[in-house]
Order: sequence, then C-alpha cells, then structure tokens
Amino acid sequence: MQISLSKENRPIVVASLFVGVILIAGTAYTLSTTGTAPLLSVNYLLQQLQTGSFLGICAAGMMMVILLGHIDLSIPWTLTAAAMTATAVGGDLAIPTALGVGVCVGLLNGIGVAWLRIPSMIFTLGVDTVLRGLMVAQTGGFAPQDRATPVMLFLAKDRIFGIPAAILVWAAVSIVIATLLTRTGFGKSLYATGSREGAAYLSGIRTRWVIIGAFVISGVCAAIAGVLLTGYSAKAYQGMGNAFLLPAIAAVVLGGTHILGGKGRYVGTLVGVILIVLLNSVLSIMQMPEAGRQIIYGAVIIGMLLVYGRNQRVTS
Amino acid sequence: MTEAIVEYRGVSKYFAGIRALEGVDFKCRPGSVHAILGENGAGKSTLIKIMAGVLQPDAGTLLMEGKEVSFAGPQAAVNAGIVCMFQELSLIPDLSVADNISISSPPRRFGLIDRRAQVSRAEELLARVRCEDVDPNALVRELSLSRRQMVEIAKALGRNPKVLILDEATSALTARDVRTVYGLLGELKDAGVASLFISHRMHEVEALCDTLSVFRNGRHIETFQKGEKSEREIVRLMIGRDVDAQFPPKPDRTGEASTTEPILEVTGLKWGNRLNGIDLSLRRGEIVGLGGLDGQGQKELLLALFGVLKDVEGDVLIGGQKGLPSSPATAKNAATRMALVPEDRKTEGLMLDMSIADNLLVSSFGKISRGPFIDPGRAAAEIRKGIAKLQIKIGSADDPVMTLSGGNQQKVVLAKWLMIDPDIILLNDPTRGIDVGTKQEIYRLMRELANEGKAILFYSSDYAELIGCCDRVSVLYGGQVVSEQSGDGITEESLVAASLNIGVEAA
Amino acid sequence: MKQSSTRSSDLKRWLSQNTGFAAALLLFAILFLTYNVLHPRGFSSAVAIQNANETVAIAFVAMAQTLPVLIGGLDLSVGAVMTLTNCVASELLTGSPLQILLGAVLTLLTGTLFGFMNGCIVVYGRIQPIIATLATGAVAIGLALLIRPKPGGNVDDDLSWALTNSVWDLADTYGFADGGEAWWLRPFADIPVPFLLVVVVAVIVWVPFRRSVTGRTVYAIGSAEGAAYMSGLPIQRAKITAFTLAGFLAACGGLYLAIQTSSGNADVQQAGAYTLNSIAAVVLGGTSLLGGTGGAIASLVGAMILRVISFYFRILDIDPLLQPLIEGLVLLTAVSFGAFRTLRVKNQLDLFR
Amino acid sequence: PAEVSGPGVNPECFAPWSADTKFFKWDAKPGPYRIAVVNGFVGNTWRIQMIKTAKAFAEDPSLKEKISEFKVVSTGTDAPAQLGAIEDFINQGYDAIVTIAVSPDGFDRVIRLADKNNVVIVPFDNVLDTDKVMQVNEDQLKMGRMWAEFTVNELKKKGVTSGKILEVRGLPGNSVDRDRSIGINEVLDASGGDWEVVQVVGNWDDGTTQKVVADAIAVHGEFVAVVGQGGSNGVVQALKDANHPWVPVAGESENGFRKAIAEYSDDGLKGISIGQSPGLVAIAMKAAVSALEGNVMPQLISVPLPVATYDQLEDGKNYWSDLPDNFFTVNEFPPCGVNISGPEIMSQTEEDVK
Ligand SMILES: Nc1ncnc2c1ncn2[C@@H]1O[C@H](COP(=O)(O)OP(=O)(O)OP(=O)(O)O)[C@@H](O)[C@H]1O
Ligand SMILES: Nc1ncnc2c1ncn2[C@@H]1O[C@H](COP(=O)(O)OP(=O)(O)OP(=O)(O)O)[C@@H](O)[C@H]1O
Ligand SMILES: [Mg+2]
Ligand SMILES: [Mg+2]
Repeated sequence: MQISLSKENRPIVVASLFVGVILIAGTAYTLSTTGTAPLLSVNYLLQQLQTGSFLGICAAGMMMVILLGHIDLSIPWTLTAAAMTATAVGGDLAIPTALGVGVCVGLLNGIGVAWLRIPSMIFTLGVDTVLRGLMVAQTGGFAPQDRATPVMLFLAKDRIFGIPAAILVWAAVSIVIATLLTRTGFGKSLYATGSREGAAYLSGIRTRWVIIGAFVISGVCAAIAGVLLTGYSAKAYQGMGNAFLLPAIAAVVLGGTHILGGKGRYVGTLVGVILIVLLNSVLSIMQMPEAGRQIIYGAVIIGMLLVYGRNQRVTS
Repeated sequence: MTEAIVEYRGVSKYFAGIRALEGVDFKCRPGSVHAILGENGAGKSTLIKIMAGVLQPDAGTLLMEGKEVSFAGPQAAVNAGIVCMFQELSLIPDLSVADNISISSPPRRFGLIDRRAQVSRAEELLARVRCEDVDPNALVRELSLSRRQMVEIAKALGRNPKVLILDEATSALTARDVRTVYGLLGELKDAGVASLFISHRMHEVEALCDTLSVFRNGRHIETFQKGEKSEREIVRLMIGRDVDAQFPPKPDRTGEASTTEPILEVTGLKWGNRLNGIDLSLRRGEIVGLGGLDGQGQKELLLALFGVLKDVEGDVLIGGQKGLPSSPATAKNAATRMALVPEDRKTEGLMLDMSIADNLLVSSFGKISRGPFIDPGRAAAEIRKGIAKLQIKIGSADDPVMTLSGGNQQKVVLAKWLMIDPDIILLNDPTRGIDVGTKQEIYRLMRELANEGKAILFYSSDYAELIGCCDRVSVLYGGQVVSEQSGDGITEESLVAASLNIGVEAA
Repeated sequence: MKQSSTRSSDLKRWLSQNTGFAAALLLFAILFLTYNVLHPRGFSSAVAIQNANETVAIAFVAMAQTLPVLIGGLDLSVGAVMTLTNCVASELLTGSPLQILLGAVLTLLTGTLFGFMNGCIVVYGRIQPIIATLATGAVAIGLALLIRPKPGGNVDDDLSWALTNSVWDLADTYGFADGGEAWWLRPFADIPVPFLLVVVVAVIVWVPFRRSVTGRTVYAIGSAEGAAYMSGLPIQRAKITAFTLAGFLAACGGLYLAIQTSSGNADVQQAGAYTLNSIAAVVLGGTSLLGGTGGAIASLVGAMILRVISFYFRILDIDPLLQPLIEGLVLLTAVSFGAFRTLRVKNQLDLFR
Repeated sequence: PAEVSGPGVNPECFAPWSADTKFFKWDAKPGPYRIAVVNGFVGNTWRIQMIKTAKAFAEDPSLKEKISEFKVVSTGTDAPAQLGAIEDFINQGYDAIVTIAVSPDGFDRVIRLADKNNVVIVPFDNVLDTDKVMQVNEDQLKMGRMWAEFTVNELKKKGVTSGKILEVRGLPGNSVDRDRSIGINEVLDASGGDWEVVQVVGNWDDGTTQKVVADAIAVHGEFVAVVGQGGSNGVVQALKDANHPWVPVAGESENGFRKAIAEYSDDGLKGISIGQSPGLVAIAMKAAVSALEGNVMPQLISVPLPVATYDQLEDGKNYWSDLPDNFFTVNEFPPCGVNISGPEIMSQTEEDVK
C-alpha cells in the first residue's frame, strides 16, 4: 500500500512519529536515572499492548459512533455492567451474558438516538447514569459474585506463542472493525450516514439501522473490554470502566477521525490508542505529578490537532 | 459613457491550483441591470464573491467608483454599498424576519438592539416588496422558500445598495413575486443602482437585463448590450461551440397509452394540507412532467412516492403492488425499483466530502457485494461504467465529490441511481443551476432511459423543459392535479394558464 | 380590544417559538411547588436560601455552557474552569475589603481569559470546540492542582456568611441599612443573596449580550453559519465572545463556590460532574444542542430542575441504594420529552438537520 | 456545643484521638431522634457496604428505640449538593447528621447553622480539617506507620535491609492519602535501611493500581516489598502476572487481598491488611445519639485500626474464601456494640440469587 501524505493519512503518520518521540523521551529518562532502557524491551511493549487492549477495544467501538457524528458516553458503565453481570452469572454463560448486556445497551442507545432523535451526548449520558444506578442497586441488593471465570482469565492473561491473549483479542476486534469499515456495505453506509444523514437516507440506506448498529458495536466492544478487564483484575468491580471514556475519545480523535463524523481510518484509532497508552505509562514512570500530567495531556491533544491541519472555515 | 461603479483589473483567483478566474477585466455601470452568463464552473460565483468580500483575489485589483478597494469580509463590502443575494443562503432560519432584515446593523437604543424600531423597519421594507402578509416576528424557518427569497430581497433593499447582486436568487419565486422583483429592479435602475444578475434561465435574462457578460473557463469572453446578439450566439459564446436542437425528439406514442398497463397509478393521494387528492398514472417508456408554480405539492408528491412521508392516504399501485414504500430503502429494493433525484443535490443528493466513488456506490451495496463483503472488482467496474455512461468529468474517482462542478455533481447523483437499474425514476428539478450543455446531456439521457422502458416522473420549474421533454404533463395547483396535457397540447400558454388555475381562454 | 388580541397572539407565538423553555418552566414550577408543599418548612426563607445556595454553582456553569452550545459547539471545560477559578479564589479572597474585591476581580479575569483562550483555539486553530475544550479542560484541572494541590483555603468568613444568606443577613453582617432593619429593606429582606447574585449576573451580562449584534451573531452561527458569514456578521468575534463569556460565567460559579465553601478544591471528579450536568441542564432548559435556539435563562431553569429532582430524595422515603437508579431514570425521561415532537414529524427529511 | 473537660462517656468505644483532644457536650434532647446520613459519592463497594451497614445498624436493638426517623442520601462528588443536603436536613429539623465529607474544607457555614440549631454533625472517614465538630475516624498516620513497620520487620526477618520499595498512593490531593504516605515514609526513613522508595499513583482503584504496579515492575525490575494504600487486589494481581517473587505487601482490608495473603503467605506473600472500615458509619451514628443524649464526647474519636497479618488470618472469621473479593472484611467493632459482620451485610440475600 502506498503511503501518501493525504489529509486522511497525515494524522496517522504524525501520531506514529509522536509515539516514537514518547518512547525516545521515556528511554532518555530511564537511561539518565537508572541506566537501563526497559521501554524498548519486547516485554514492556507487549505488556503495554496488553493493558492497552482494553482501551483499544473501547476506542474501536467509540470510533464507530464518532464516525456517525455521535458519541457514546455510556461506555464506562456499559463495560462495568457487562462485567458485573457476567461474573454474577458465572460459568460458561458469563461471556455470552456480557455480550448480551453490551447488545442491549447498544440497542437502547441506538433507539434513543436513531428513533427518538435525542442527541447522543445527552441520551448516552442518561443511559450511563441508569446503568450505574442499576449496578449500585444490584451490588446493594444481591451481593453478586464477582470472580472472573477461567475463560476470562485465559483471555486476559495467558499467552499464546508468547503473545498475550488480550492482544490477540484486540487484534481480532480490530480486524473485524477494519474489515467492516472498508469492505462491507455497512461500513460504507456508516461513513455515508456520518457524512450526511439526509442524503444517505434518500440514497436508500437504512440510516436508523446503521446508527443502531454502530451503537450496538460500541456496546459490544465495551462489553468485550469489560470481560478482558475482569480477567485481568480477576474480578469485576464497580467503577472499573471509569478510566476509559475520555482516553477512548481522545484516542479516536488523535487518530484523525473527525469528531463530527464521516471521516477517519481505523489504523488511526489504533495508533491513537498506542499513543495514549504509552504517554500514560511514560508519565507514570517519570513520576509526573497529576497536575503536570493533565497539562501535558491537554497540550498534546491541542498540539497534535494543530499539526494535523486545521478544519475548513465555514464560508458558504 | 458613465464611469464604472465596479471595475475588475486583471483579477485572478485560484483554488488549490485550479483556475477559477484568470486575468478578468470587467466593468459594470450604475443604472444598469447586468447579466452574467456562463456554464457551471465558469467563474460567475467566484466573480461576485470577490466583489462581495467573501473571497479575496489572488492577483489584480478591484476598483469601486474609480478607487482601489479591498474588502476584508462581507461586512466591508456591505458598508461600501455592495449587497449580495445568494440562493437561500444568507437568512438565519432561527431568527425572526425582522432580525434578519436588520441583521448586521440593527437600529439601536442605548447601545442595545431596539426591537420595536427593528419591527417597524421590517414592516416598511416588506411593504416595499409587497409582502405585507409576512409577519416580521415570525421565524424565517416558518416561511416557505418563496417568502424567504422575498425577505432576502427586502433585506438587500434595506442595506441601500449601490450594487445589488443576485446569484440565482429568483429560482423559487412565484409569478407575482417575479413581477414585483422586475418592478423593483426597474426602480433601482432608475435610482442609479447597478444590478448584477446571474441566472441560467435565458428568458429571465432577456426580460430583465440591459447588458450581458459572458464568462467561460474563468475568463471574461465578452460584454455586450441586449439585442446585439441572438440567443444562439450567446449560447455559443458560453459553451464555446454550437448547440443544436435543445431537446431530443419525442417518439410518437399515440395509441400506445391505452394499451400498456401503468407501472405507477395513484388515486386520491392526500398528505396533510399539501397534497389534496392527486390522481396520476405513469407508464413504462414515458416521461411525465409535473408542472405548476413552485410549492404546489410537486415535491411532496415525489417524496410521498419515494416513502419519505408518513401518514399518506390514497390508493397507490406500483408495478401491480398496492401501497407506498415505507422508506427510500424499500422503494429502492422493491420488485419495481424506484429512484429519486432530490431537490437539493448538496444536502440531499450527495455526501459532499466523500469521494466520487463512494457516492456512486452508495445505493448499490447489495449489488456489488458477495455475502457481506464488497467485491472491489465489481465495484470498480460499476464505477467505471457509471462515469462513462454519463460522461462525468472527473480527475480521479477518489476525489471528493465536492470538487466537481454543479453539473457534474448532478450527474453523479443520476449515475448513482442508474446503477440500481430503476424502473421508475423520480426527478425533482434536476437541471436547476445547471448550464445549457449539461442540461442537454440530461435531456438526452432521460429520453434514452425512457426508450429503454423506464418510467420517468419529472418535476421542473422551467416550462421550456416540460414542453421539450415530456410526453405528458400534469399541472399541480394547491396539491391537486388541475390539468393534464399531452403531446402537442403542451404549450407554454396552456401550462401558465393551468399553473395559475385559470382557463386557457383567460390567459 | 385590538391591543388584547395582539397580545394573546404574541403569547401564542412566543409559546410556539419557545416550546422547550415553556415546558421547562412549567415542569420546574410544578416540581418546586410540590417540593415546598411536602417540605416540613416549605415556602420559608431558610429553605429558599438552602435551595439557592445549592443551585448557584451549577446555574452559573449551565449558563456558561449555553453560549458554546448556541454556536453549535460544546464546552467540555466549563467544569474545569469553575474548579480552576474556585482554587484561584480560595487563594485570593482574603484580607481587606479592597483586597477581597481585587481577588474577586482577578478570579473572574482568570476564567474570562481562559475562555478567551478557548475561543482563540477554536477560531484561529479551527479545532472542533468539543475536542479543543476537552483538552483545555485537562489543562485547567492541571493548573488548579498546581495552585491547590490539596483542598483548603482562606476565604473571608464574613463574606462567606453574608453572601450565602438572606439580604437581611448581608445587611446585618456589614451593618448597612440599620443592620437590616431599615424600612426600605423589609420587602427584600428574606430574599436569598445567592439568588440575587445569579439574577444580577443574568441581567447585566446575558440580557445586554442577547440584544447586541454579537449576541445575535452567536445565534446566527448556530442556526446557519454560512448564512451568518454571508450576511456580514462578525463570526470570529462572536465565537470568541461566546467562549470568553462562558469562561466568565464559569468563573462566577467558581468564585461563588469558593465563597460558599470558603475553600478551594481541585476535584477532578467534581469538575467532570459539573460539565456533564451543565449539558443536561442546557438540554432540560430547552436549548437545542444543534445550536441557534435557546438561551442562558432557559439553562438556568434547566439547572434548577436538575437540582429540584435531587431535593426530593431528602423528603421522600426512598431506598438509598435505589436513588442513583431513580435519578438516572428521571434524567433520561426528562431529556426524552423532546422526542414526542420527533415522533410526530411527518416528513422524514425534517429529522435530519 | 459546650467545650468541657474529659473524660468522655464510654471511652472503650469513643476513644479520644490523643491526650489533648477536646471534649464537647450538647444539651440533652429527649429522644427518639431523627438522624440522616449524607453520603457523597456512591458507586463503589465500600460506599454501598457503608450504606447497608448504616441501614442495618439503625435497626439494631441498641439504637432502634432511639431513632424515630432515619434517612440516607447520596449527593455525588458535588460539594454544594452535599452542603445543601446537610442544610436541608437541618432545616427539616433533624437532630443529627452523619456525613462523609466530599472535601475536608468548606463546611463552615453548615457547622455554624448546625450549632445555631443545636444539630449534631458527625463527619467520619473523610473528615474535616476543623476541630469545631465531633468526628469519627481511624488514625491514618498510624495506619501508614503500621504498614511500614510491618514491612520493615518482615524484611529484617528475611535479612533484607536495602532495596526498592514500591509505594502505591491513593487519590492525589486527598488528606487521607497524604497522612498515610507521611506515616509510611516516616517509618521507612527512620528504620535505618537503605530504601529507595518508588511512588506510583493508584487512586485506590484496583484497575489503576494493577496497571501502574505492572508498569513499575516492568521498568524497575524487582521490589523488595510493596506498601499499597488501596487497590490491594490490584497489587497482588500485578505481582502475580509479572511472576514477581512474592514479597511482603501491606494493604487494605478487601476480602480478595486477604484471600491472596492466606493463599500465598507460605510462598513469601507476607501481608498485613489494615483497612478503613465501612462499619465506621455505625460508630458515627452511635456517637451522634450519645451526644444528643447529653453525654460528654471527644471532639475527635479514634476508632482502633482493624489489623490482620498473614499469621492471623482465619477463613470464615476475618476473611471468607467463598465470598466476593470486593467487600470489606472488617465491619464490626465489639467494644462499641457494632456487631454487623461484613458477610452478614453483603450477602444477606445471597440465597435468593443462588
Ligand atoms: N471553494 C472552492 N474551492 C476550490 N475550487 C473552487 C472553489 N470555488 C470555486 N472553485 C473553482 O472555481 C471554478 C469557478 O467556480 P464558480 O463557482 O465561480 O463557477 P460558477 O460560474 O458560479 O458556476 P455555477 O454556474 O455552477 O454557479 C470552479 O470550476 C471550481 O473548480
Ligand atoms: N470546497 C470545494 N473544493 C473544490 N471545489 C469547490 C469547493 N466548493 C465549491 N467548489 C467548486 O465551485 C463550483 C461552484 O460552486 P457553487 O457553490 O457555486 O455550486 P453550483 O455549481 O453553482 O451549484 P448551485 O448553482 O446549485 O448553487 C463547483 O463547480 C465546484 O467545483
Ligand atoms: Mg455559481
Ligand atoms: Mg451556483
């Protein structure tokens, strides 16, 4: 494939370069403090990808929704609810249950946004709150079992040919999403709907179902992330999804997906996720205080978007 | 000879290397109505956008009343007395009529906007354009398209223009409003105002303008007075070659009508207060026109047939099946496939920032997919076929469709629909804002499609098109078919009369 | 007679153009009256003061959020700016009255400048507001943590007491109007000061803004940006002003929070909660997230609705572990009200704006 | 309330924080009382367990008769909302308000109002930086010290006197985090060992903790011990995943952490588990009632630290191998008559769900 620096590819290239910069900066730091360069070890990188896979899968789902010009703020508690219900059910049914929860939440979000036409920003926020309420009520009322099942543990922790299974799950999700986006009518319809819903509708695309589909994918992705995270922590717990919402949005946007929909490539989201994960890790290694960390985050996002090239001015 | 009020000297403008205007010298005199003619993409809009301060020239100078000027933005141009009316574009739907009329320089009291003064100012100006029926406090979004254009005109008048520019700004006006506008332009002309008029409709140009300028490929070709050249010569200047017969010949269909079964039959179609019992039938191989003044239910009829409207009543038979499709998707996928070329190609027909290829394929994923996956080979073949069939002028199929000219954009919409091989084609004013050459290609295509056995329902705001293209014409008035004409019975006279819902004798 | 008929049709038009706001107002009235009826000390000054105190910060932040929403954007930094200014104020609101005043001015200036920066990034950097402010929000929180690594602060006690009580207490604390007993003060004596503060800011900031060309441009941008530009409206100025004012109003919230709690707290969670609640309040007030319609007063009402809902948990007997669920369901239902209009739409094309 | 001299009532339960702790006495009010619990954030197991404990304790025979009305509300991490709820309960005429403050500052106004209306406010867990109200808490500084002392001792037993110790911190800016860390470092500095302390921020959250500990191991290699303030399950998971040899670990009192210690202590996971107990709410409620009855109360009540080291763990007694990881094992305080155990509270309807 030829890499031309089109407007579409520029974010991907720039973000990849920045990933390199982060690694170099981190290595410079560890060299100067401990004299070693652990950041460049395969083990460290694999571990980053392993812990990054949760965010990566959330971001993949989020990207579907953002491509439509919508947003899914219910990811944190969809993830948590899927994980908690799954462990409560336990056994072989655990993972299907988690996916079921993801599908249901996605359907609900999709119906609210596509049929009732409530702005996704507010509807998914409400759904998130409701899910949190449900989980509080469930924990309070039923004291559900929270232990990860063996399959979850396997998916999150075991290695297959030396590669953590979580990374393989992420890769599988990525392949599905990337194929969906580039090779199927659904994917093309997603871009069309995100670009201009009215025109897509008049072109005979069932835009409502496209929207619902995207939200369902987002819900399912959050559920998969929940399953993995449960395996990784060996249990499900309240608030386990809280750390994923804003980084997921940031990863998608840093990957060059347009926040108003219609444009973006999945590779970009992958690079965006890796960028965020490494940035986090390096800042943590540098023992950067929270204040500095927040400021750096903000600066990185603004700086990168400025480099990507500014949006067009609306003149007509 | 009077001094030019606006003068261009060697003005050039490029967009990412594409030439929009090059070395243009152009003058316009006060007290004239000046037509700017040219194909799509000839540079007309660019020319006036520079004058209106929307764009800055890359080279050359702009002079106003002999002095060099440079407008940083539309406001600067307005302050200098250059007022521009863009098609549907510069009214704010969520603000009131009065707000819109005094939008950028409202009357003030103690530094704050004086609402009452603003309303009375709006009332005055609305009276000047004979739109006393428009409530100054109504939101613009509540008004019909033709009322909006009249408000736009009132707004322009309120800015005391020295130069008034109308860029395809009269497309939706009713006959009465057009007369009002003609009158107003006359008044302004007498008052020494220069009016620049852009339209693709020759009869409007002929009725209104005294001076004509022709542009082609970003260059100013010639300026001349009305009557100096024939219409044929003008068209040749515009497209750089001769044009022959505008419309392809109609096949003789006498006697056929009664024998073939209609593919589409509608009786008593009702929807809200817009459609009040429409009866219509359409056969394969036929082009049926929808006539009438703008806003008499033609668009709603097309949308209803395409499954966009809810709660439509009436009996419908499509290809022998009862009932309307429930959505465009079902209309497209039914046994009798339908296609609709919508009114506004930029918002309803195309995903402007997606590629030409993606826009072409958007209605035919089913056809080019194997299982759930798109077959890239078949997709590429279809794209090639579509582009070739309509002779769409493109660089690469991966360019955004936005970079095409209006006519080529419209061709993309048509090609998209032809890919599904529709049985019924609904066309909503497909040639609006399109130049003569492209129009001709579209007319020819329509006839070809009809001859292939497709049925075409064709709404146009241009009588000439209806006369030249259609086998039959149904004229709508107030949501009903008031007259059906066919063959040689379709004449401008009869169409106008039917449009106004008066007997032919009276017209 | 003609007079009265036009007046009633004026009202009708206002209702049809402000359906969302009118519904919000009605909903608030019902909720608030019922609350007062159920409350053992309903309709008393003490309850009003408490309600007002609790509402001020979110009311300011919701008003702040309104402006970016009107231009069709979102400001995800309002909560963070409130937090930042809260921390700034907690350092500055102490000393002599003049110093306190200066501190308050500096606090408001901080927020205003931050908003101005947001505006510049959006206008000159041409980054989508939602992403730009997501990033600057993180910066604001970072700055807040730098200023106040742990909660605390030293806000003047009298100021805090005087501004969080009734007008009478204000007069009493600072000894004007005969310590609150002056006859002319009587009619106002029971009004909560925080309520007055919100009203004053709304009147001296929002109302003039609404009736300026810049304000009009803000609405125009949200309604049809291209048309606004073509009409010669000052787009860039209006956008920058919208974000600047948002920063100012968020700073009002932060300043009041500092006065109310006599401290500052760089609480990341609270900042996030305020941002999200501000969006909910804007929607509840009937302002469209697409921009162009609505207003700060509507958001004020939206914020009050949001608050009243949670008041009910204190007077009704509801299982505490079900409260979050109920809160979520009520919010979801409330924001879904607008959907009825959608279900009545007969032309599907009208759904895609 | 009046400031009086000690000693206070029931000192085994209401132990004064230190020798110079002040004592308060409110005018005795006739019972029964109206009591409200104003919680902040809800959405983790600790808070849920706390709320359930509060509800259960209100039904406890020792208190039931004395309470006429009991209400719990959660306001989220929203200072004005919490202050508003407290003020509302004061307005409604409640006699006592038990609360977990969302911020250690900012309660001046409600304290003033409460004093005016003779209402007892009792912050616990996240307490206030003021000595004007009666508060209930465990000694965080001491907790930090005990963690560090235990760790240093265990290392000494192994003959280790130098090396890297990983300290996992809690929510930045929180006073509890600050106090615990001070305690930990004080002891480490004074221990004479040659320790290099590596700090990471785990926000008291299992997931975050696990991630940052894993990162730290990847970068620093091995640690001789881990002192974690919270998210202890995450510490153990991270060690396990990295195949880090088991080392002494100090941490909170989640069931999961204790399960892990019990399982791996023989392999070297010498653990100490001290935790902030959700049962604190019961003591705070009891203190509130006692104050309303007119008893002399210490201004700052110190609740004994519930310590369990690896050699003291006993299944079914101070941890439960068949119950979820997330709930907090320590819930009862016998000297106070608070006898609601963790499993009792968190699994009361377990049978119903299977
Ligand atoms: N914003 C733009 N970006 C890039 N190219 C542009 C832009 N605007 C105009 N052009 C180019 O300039 C040429 C002239 O455009 P212009 O809009 O002036 O044509 P026009 O004569 O008004 O056509 P029409 O009859 O369709 O209105 C077009 O062919 C187009 O390629
Ligand atoms: N962003 C853009 N990039 C490239 N070319 C553009 C762009 N915007 C407009 N153009 C060019 O400008 C030309 C005219 O644009 P314009 O907006 O005037 O449309 P139009 O063809 O005149 O349609 P209509 O008359 O219906 O408004 C088009 O031919 C197109 O090639
Ligand atoms: Mg043009
Ligand atoms: Mg045009």
